[in-house]
Amino acid sequence: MTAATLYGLCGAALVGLGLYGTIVHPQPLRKILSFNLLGAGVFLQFGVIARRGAAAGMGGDPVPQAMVITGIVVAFSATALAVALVLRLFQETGGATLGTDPPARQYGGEGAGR
Amino acid sequence: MAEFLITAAGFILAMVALGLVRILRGPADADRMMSAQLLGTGGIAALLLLGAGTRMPSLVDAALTLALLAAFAAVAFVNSAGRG
Amino acid sequence: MSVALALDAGLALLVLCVAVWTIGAGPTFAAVVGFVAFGLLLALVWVRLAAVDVALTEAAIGSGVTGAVLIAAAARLRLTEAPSAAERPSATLRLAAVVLCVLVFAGLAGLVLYPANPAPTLAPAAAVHLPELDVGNAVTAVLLAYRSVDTLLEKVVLLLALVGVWSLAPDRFWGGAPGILRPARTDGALVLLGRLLPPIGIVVGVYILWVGAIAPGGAFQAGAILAAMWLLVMIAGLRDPPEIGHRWVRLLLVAGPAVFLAVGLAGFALPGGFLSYPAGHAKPLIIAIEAVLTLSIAVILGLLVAGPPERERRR
Amino acid sequence: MRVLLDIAMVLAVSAGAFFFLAGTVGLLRFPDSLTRLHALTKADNLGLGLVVLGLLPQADGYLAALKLVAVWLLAQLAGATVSQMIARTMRRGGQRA
Repeated sequence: MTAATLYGLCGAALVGLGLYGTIVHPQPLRKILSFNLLGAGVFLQFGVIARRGAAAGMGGDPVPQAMVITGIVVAFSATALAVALVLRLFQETGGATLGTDPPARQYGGEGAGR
Repeated sequence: MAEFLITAAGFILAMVALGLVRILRGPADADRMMSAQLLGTGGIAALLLLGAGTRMPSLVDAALTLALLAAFAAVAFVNSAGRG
Repeated sequence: MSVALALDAGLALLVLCVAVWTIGAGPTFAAVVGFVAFGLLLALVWVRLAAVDVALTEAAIGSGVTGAVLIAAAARLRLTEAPSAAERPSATLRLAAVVLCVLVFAGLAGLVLYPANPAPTLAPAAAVHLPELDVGNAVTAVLLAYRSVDTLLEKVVLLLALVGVWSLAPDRFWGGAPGILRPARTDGALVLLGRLLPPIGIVVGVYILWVGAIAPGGAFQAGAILAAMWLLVMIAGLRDPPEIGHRWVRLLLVAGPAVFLAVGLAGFALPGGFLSYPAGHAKPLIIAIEAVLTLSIAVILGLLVAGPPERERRR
Repeated sequence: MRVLLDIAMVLAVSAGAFFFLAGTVGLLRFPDSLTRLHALTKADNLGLGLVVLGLLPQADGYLAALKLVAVWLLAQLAGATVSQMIARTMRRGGQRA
């Protein structure tokens, strides 16, 4: 058992946990959180592959590491966009739900319902 | 000596991780924030010790970044708690 | 070596526990604080995986800036928690989700336990051209030379996300200033922090950018630090958030990608084509691109956290 | 000399680790939020301070030592202001916030 294997299993478990939360949580903000956990698990897989590719005097393969850095920044921008969407939903409807029922506080009459 | 430093890092990490039970128990949001703050300081200490123990001087830069942003989450918390 | 392995096992277990808490916690705020702690622990994991560049990015962006966005959002959405949480999916769906997640976990775990042998690596290929570039940090070389088109496109993704956030503003606020940061009350300690920390933060940011050529660091990490300092000044009420219609805001936003693209197009004059650097001038060009990128990243990240405009534009 | 410095380091780092232990015990066992805040600041200041003190002689060069001290000072600043702010938030919102 090496450290890379340990963290690889940890990352695999994070992907599973994050996927579960993303599916099951009804609150959008919790879904966003879970999705970030899932992403972290995927990044860890990259990190493990990089660690195993240690060569040429480097502690890890720099290519997957650079991809993870790009990934973290993109994940942040996606998170910020998603949070802004949820907040806007809250402003418009007074609720933050992804349910199929029309939101509790209607604001326009026809068109807002389904 | 390296073994001692790594053990110390692990010990401090274990201690502040124990403090995370406060996130579980609360009861107030302020208590939760405090345990995150403690984890931040412990993480900085662990980074410094690991940096010395594994001969990675660049870890001090990581600790510097963490120390710089240590207050950031708490500031966001205080700001949002103030508005209810 | 067993001490280090014990540390690794403990750290992995801790990360999993905090992740379980983040998924399972009742109050959303508790879950968000759990996520901030998770980001911090993840930074330590990256250190243990010998990826200090990633650890720096995770510490600055994953824990710091993302944490601020989520904490603010959790506080705003507090009232919606109870009605929303009532919509739990049925037991069947949850069971199906568990089965799916276990299958995904098992698949990934299999890949981890039975990896390709020998492990694939591009490290030697990356090392060969480092002397030509005169850049000591291989990750910086990958980001700004070997795979620079990825980095360029990533900047475009950041800009698109910002345009997406802005487009959520009601029409009457278009071109105005974001409002999420306005402090509820002035707090003496916060003002002190807002005055003392940013000058130090700017120095550290420039240092992280500069050292990125030879050691872990670089434009992303420096940009995130600068963004955090800017946000701190705005939260402390020392400066108002800028109106998004201002010309200098727009200019700063596109400066980084524009300079990057200009250097890239100039590469057509060389044998290498798009985004190739003239021999002997790679390092100054990379540093120049990084410096402008850092400014753009800082402004984009700061405005992403600040959210859509919530005030009318002053004429 | 080398041995003396090593002993000093072991002592200082151990003392620092002890303060982290004390901070955690306080955070878990003290009865209310304000006393827990008190425990937290001890770990922040003394725990990290002693660890930095122990590592100072090991640092290679003045610049590295300066960075170590800077880390401690920054953590001090963050800890001091954050505990002020958290305490004020608690006083304003009662025990709820």
